[in-house]
Amino acid sequence: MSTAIELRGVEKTFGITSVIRNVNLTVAQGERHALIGPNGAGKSTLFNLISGYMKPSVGSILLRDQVISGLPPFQINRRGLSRSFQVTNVFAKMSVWENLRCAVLWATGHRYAFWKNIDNLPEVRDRTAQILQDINLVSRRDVPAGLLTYAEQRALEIGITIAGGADVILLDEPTAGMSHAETERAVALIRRLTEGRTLLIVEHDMSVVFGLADRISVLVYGQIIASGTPEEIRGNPKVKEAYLGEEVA
Amino acid sequence: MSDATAKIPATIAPPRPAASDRLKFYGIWIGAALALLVLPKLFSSGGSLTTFSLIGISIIFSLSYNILLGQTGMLSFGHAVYYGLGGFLAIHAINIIAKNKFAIPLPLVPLVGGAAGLVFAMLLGWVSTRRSGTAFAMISLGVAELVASSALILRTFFGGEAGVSANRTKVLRLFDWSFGPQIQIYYLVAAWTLIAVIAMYALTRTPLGRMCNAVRDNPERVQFVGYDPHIIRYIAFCFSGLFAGIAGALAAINFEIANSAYLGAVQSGTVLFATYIGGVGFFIGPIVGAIFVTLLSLGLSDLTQVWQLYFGLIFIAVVMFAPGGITGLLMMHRPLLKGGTLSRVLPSYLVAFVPTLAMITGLMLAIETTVHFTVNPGEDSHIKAFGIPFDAANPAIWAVAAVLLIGGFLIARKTWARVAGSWDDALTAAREKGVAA
Amino acid sequence: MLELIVISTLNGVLYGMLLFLMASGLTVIFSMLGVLNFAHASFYMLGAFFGFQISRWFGFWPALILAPLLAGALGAAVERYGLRHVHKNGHVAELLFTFGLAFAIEEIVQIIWGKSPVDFRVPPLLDFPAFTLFSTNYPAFKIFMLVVSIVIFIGLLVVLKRTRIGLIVQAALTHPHMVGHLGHNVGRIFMLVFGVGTALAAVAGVIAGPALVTQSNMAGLLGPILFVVVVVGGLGSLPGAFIASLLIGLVQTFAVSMNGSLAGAFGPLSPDYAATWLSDIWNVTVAQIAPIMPYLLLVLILIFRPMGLLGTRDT
Amino acid sequence: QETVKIGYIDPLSGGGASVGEVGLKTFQFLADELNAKGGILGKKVEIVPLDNKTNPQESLIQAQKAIDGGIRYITQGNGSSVAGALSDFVTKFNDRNPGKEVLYFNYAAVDPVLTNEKCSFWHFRWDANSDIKMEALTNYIKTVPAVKNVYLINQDYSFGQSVRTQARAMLGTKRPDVKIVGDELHPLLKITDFAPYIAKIKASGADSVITGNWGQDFALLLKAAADAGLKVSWFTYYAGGTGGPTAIKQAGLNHQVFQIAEGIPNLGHASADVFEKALRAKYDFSLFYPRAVNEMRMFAAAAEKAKSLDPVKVAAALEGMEFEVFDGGKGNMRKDDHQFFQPMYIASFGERTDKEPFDEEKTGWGWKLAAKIDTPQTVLPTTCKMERP
Amino acid sequence: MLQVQDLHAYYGKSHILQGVDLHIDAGEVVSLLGRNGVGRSTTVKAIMGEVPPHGTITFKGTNIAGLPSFRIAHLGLGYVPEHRDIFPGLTVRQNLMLGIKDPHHPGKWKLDDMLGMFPNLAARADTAAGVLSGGEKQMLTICRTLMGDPELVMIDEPTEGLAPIIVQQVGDLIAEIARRGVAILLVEQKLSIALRISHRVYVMGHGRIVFEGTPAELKANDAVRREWLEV
Ligand SMILES: Nc1ncnc2c1ncn2[C@@H]1O[C@H](COP(=O)(O)OP(=O)(O)OP(=O)(O)O)[C@@H](O)[C@H]1O
Ligand SMILES: Nc1ncnc2c1ncn2[C@@H]1O[C@H](COP(=O)(O)OP(=O)(O)OP(=O)(O)O)[C@@H](O)[C@H]1O
Ligand SMILES: CC(C)C[C@H](N)C(=O)O
Ligand SMILES: [Mg+2]
Ligand SMILES: [Mg+2]
Repeated sequence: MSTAIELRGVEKTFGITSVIRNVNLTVAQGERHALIGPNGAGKSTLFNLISGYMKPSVGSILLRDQVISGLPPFQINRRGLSRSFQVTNVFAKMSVWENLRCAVLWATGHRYAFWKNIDNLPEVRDRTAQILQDINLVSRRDVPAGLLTYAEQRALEIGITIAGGADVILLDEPTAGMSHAETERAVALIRRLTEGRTLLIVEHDMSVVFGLADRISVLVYGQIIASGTPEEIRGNPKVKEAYLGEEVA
Repeated sequence: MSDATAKIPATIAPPRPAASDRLKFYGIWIGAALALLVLPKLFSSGGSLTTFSLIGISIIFSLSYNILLGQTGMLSFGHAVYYGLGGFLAIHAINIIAKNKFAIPLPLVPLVGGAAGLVFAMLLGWVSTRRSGTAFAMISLGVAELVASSALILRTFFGGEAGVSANRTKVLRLFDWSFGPQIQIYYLVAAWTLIAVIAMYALTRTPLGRMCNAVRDNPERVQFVGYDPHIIRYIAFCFSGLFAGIAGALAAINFEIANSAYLGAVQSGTVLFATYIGGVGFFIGPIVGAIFVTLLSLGLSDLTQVWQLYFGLIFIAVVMFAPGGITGLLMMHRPLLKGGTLSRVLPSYLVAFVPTLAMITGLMLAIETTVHFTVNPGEDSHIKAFGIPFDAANPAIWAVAAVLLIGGFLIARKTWARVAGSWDDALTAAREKGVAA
Repeated sequence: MLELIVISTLNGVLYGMLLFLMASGLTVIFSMLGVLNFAHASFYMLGAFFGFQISRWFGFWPALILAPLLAGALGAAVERYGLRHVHKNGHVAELLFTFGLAFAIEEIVQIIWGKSPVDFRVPPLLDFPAFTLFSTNYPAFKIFMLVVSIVIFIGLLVVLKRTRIGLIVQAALTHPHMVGHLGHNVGRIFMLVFGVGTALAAVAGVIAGPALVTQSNMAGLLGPILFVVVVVGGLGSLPGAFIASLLIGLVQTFAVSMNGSLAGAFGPLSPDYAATWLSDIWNVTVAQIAPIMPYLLLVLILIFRPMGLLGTRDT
Repeated sequence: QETVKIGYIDPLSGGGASVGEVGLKTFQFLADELNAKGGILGKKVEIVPLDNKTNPQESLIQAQKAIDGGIRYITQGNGSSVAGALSDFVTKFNDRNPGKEVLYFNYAAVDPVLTNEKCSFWHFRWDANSDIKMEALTNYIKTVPAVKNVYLINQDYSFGQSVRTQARAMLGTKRPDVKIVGDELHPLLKITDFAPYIAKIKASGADSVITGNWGQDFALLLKAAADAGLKVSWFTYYAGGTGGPTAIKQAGLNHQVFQIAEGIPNLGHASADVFEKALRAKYDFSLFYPRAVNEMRMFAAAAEKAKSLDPVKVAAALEGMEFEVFDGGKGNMRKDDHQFFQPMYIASFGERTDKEPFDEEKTGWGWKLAAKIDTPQTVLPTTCKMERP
Repeated sequence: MLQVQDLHAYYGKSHILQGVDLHIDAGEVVSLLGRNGVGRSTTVKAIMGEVPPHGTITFKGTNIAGLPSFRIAHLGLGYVPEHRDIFPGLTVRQNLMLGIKDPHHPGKWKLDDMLGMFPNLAARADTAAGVLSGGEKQMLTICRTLMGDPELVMIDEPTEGLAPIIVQQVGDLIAEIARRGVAILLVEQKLSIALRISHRVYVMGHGRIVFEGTPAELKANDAVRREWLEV
């Protein structure tokens, strides 16, 4: 089984503080991999490194065996890796529909086209509609993203991330701030949308993590202290005291 | 939840414009074309023709500017550079064509200007569009000052303070149109305006146009849907340069002269004004703004000696009370119109209008009288302001002014509060009728 | 030669300090409030005219105090009743507001004081040559100007260090509500800052008025160069502005004092190019391009060091 | 009853405003004078102010507006840059709109090309062009041996450049011994502090400066000179302009600043003195534009002669017209290039004797005649090939 | 000490709060529960005056409805907003500094014991707050508000996006705050903590209070939990 993402001895330091310390991690094609760890462990930073938002200080990152570390985000995205943000990061003034459509455009190969009428692009239209429906925002289609409720914005965030049809998806705390029902819906959504794709997800909600992940890696102080199946992780004492604490979901 | 493979119902996507809407849409353009055709029949004096031509030019220029400001969120202090260079190349083109008897008719000269604008935008834009926000604004300011000052140094090309002039009638004639008379120039400008406006409108409806908006809203996120914000800004910049160049060329044709003022800060400031005042949020905003500002700058100085003061006050007022620009103000009424509840606000408008007018009159009276005594003392005190004659020496004037000003202000305050109230009601009513705001 | 260098250095420093005097207020307004205040030069002009009028009545020294207070109060009022309501509509709106203001102020000044320069004299107390160098006099007044700008520089530094105002304003730019929730009166602070900024501009006016001209177009002449100073210095950095002022002052003065041109360097251009744009470039002297220098500096800085000389935040 | 409208196109805002306003008031005063005598052909004269912000393009807009308002005569002076554009515009307009001709009276823009290469039948100039003035100045300098090292400082536009080139050329032939120790061009109406330029002049060791600077560019130049204590003699075109005299007094340059012009107060010409008194009684400035007086009076005369206000006829009447000028003596409007020739006066500014009744800007100092050049000596050849309708 | 009666609030025209009544006594810990979008955040915003309130809100006897929020804050009412409005440009230390209302009489919470309580923050004291991790930001906001020495803090979703272990820490912190005699209005999603630390709970639905009682009562009352909390 081929690897989707591979991190080789990746380190990241800001000034003197080193945030990621020699991380080696492989995510197999098609697996759902959860990344957990206490706040400040470096999960988002890791995402920033993989998605090209930051460059690693040391080490290299491979996407399907090609080195991507050092590439700008948009090129990494064009190679089929898409990420969501922990702090909602959408196009606030544009409608939900516009938001999703922008996410679809490049993938459908329209790039910087200034000679095509955007409303006469059936594939764009259908694909956007599809996503819109998937994330259950049909009723809010024409509402500016900025006016959505927090939960709705999170859903849109996921929508934008998957809209491009990338087959490697990074989700940073997708369900944060959602209620149980919403969380469950979101999980179902994520499960379905990432069918046959590779998923790397950061979550603090254990029900989500254990419900969704095939494998789990635990990041503490910038180091992977454990990696394995949900069962192994749940049983792992190191993980317990470093992260889960007593009350395990 | 639907299954990914399932056929998605068409109702999800926003409805395609119905045939009637399309008809309406094309109707607008055709209507505009006709209007442009008959306009000179209604106002045929040389002056009004010049005015129309200037408005047309300014419309193209402002719209080109809004590609930056409104669509892509780039604040430029140096847009006149591309307008000016377009103008200069057009002038030189005319001279060259005339000299060598090239078979190029005048109506094609704007293309030269456009090309110039485009090329220089491509050259100067690459670096500055790397950055956005204030940095971009300041770079544009610097570049503008550089080009403007260099214009005074590279005298053979820019003709120094005096500029370069040409004679448009000396180029090849199309079916004996000499393009001497203003009317012919008017039609030339009108035609180009229509073309440019349509082109720029179309641009907003393309993938690029949409991504421009995306970059305006959140350049960071754009990177993560596969686009390079720099490239998007750059292309937008080039387009705005292109159209600015066309506008500049038309101006050059109209005046048959291009001088360093074309490239200057004033020119850049004016287009920023016009665009914003019109309303950057709407495509027609800059058009409205262009008309408004052009008329203002042409007309005001005839009406009063201290036009600059009114100019300033008007802008302050618009910026303060019409954040969305004039167009924004008008568009606010759309839901009411749709909901048919407009009638509810109009009366309160009328009520508010009277004291407001009184206040303004008072202010103007005070200003004009002061001006009479400070600026031209000893002149005949029977002065005319805004076409209304009155005797500035008459002490009563002051009393009247004071009463109008203060009284008007106090009452206006109240009445406008009323307007706000009835406005809300009207809006709710409209909403209840199911009109989306 | 030496004479020219020494004198130019002195002139450069003096000019630079004058620039800083004018720019200090803008540093406060532009780099703290982020308001692109194009009316700043107008407040500088108001300062000059107030100064002129007041010194007519009470003499120069009272004017030096009263005029800035007056202008500052005016500035505060502008913030309170104008800018504040525009603020929420973003920088462009603020910018245009100040544009309009600049127009209005210029015309009002013309209505009151006319278009010709008014006769604003250096106070007799300082109307003597401070020292003479290579038979060139240095008026005491210019030295006084130098001292004032240095005093203002230090004063501002201290105030900004000691108080949290800087922090509060910076925080309020991104999260005004939150700053309010923490119990800070954002409105009053903004008003204060703007008032101080305009007052500083007015101080510059009162001092530059007699040194240069006091005329209704003096604002326009100053124009965007103040922004160059602030941006080159680096947003939010007072020392930056100080150094930038000196730099620009020196660069411009020295440029003026040089006659070098390509023609001078490589001999005259062959006559068959005489009528081409090449000859313009060939024959233009450094002195002639002096006015461009600051903008060249601006563009280069922004490209290669976007946060400015001593700036901390990215422009 | 209808009036004779004259469009006054000059800066009324921005950098040139102060100069433009003085001009406007002078013309309005002259209009009143004519109207007091019953106007022109019984019609009242009206001056219509049109603000061009010293900008050629804006001037054309204003001209267009004026013509639209039925104006057939426009006058302008501030800036040869503008003048070139206007003359061009009027010429084109007239041959495109036969029957609607417009005349352009130029009272101060002195770039020689306007009456040489670029001359136009529709353009008349009452001010001596800069070559004439330079001819006179250099002739005078010839008589002043003290002048050895000359520094040229001028505004960087057509007028300034023509002053500079002519100065070089004419000094070269008339005073080969004189060294040109400096030759400066600076931006037009943009400099706020001339200290660096003064430093340069000082360093150059010049004993005299020749400058065509006008408006604030002269006042500030002298102010800076005063501050730095620069003591040289100045040969100028426009030292009398607003702010000039004050600065000269401050610099303490007693009779060291010379100005070439077609007239000054203190010439003791009776009619002129009366006029001067009347003007000063009404406004707070003195007569800076005797040429404007000549322009308006000659316009009236030409119209009377042509018994018509039709610009073409008036133009014809003006061509070659002889006229008794404001400060006395004959002047004539040369037919071949529409350049007016008149007696010119070189005067120095400083302390007055009882022969100089008028002072300037309340400085107590006034103009004193240094040399008079009679009309014939002012005549220079022209390259103009006039195209007549 | 805080009395809210018949509180209404609107966003534009949409009527979000439709008559909220609640009260909190000194030193009390009260939780405000409810589904997403029922208006819990709006309630606290309205109390702070960030959303214009209609109705009466009295705090320590003074009517604060319509007062500017800095006045309200000075009366001793602290607010920790939902989405971690830290000042990204400023350092952690500066953020905390701004929490202090007037530097002359600082309150019972000292900068050092704050940093002591949260080693992560201590380590980052002089880095720009913008780069903090989600969790760190959350802690910073709470600490910053405490620096102002409030008598009542309203905390909106403090545990959102926190690791379970940190969630416990925050729970403890809140308990600690309460122990120091500060009253707390807690807007929470996670029932577990809410029920663990609060004396009373309110449940909101459709812009109104639909249940008031002790945690025990809520646990007992399945109907409410099912209908309004979908647990
Ligand atoms: N640009 C930066 N400069 C300095 N420190 C940084 C920077 N970015 C992140 N850090 C630090 O690195 C650590 C990891 O941050 P990160 O956002 O990756 O945490 P996280 O694992 O995502 O935590 P959470 O689950 O709360 O989001 C934090 O302590 C943060 O303060
Ligand atoms: N700025 C806004 N403009 C318009 N409507 C808003 C705005 N903010 C919130 N709303 C609406 O007000 C309602 C209540 O919002 P609020 O934030 O109070 O919900 P909540 O109870 O805090 O839920 P949560 O915080 O879990 O999303 C929501 O339906 C939301 O759509
Ligand atoms: C008004 C005059 C000083 C104008 C100047 N003589 C010129 O020709 O430009
Ligand atoms: Mg994170
Ligand atoms: Mg909430």
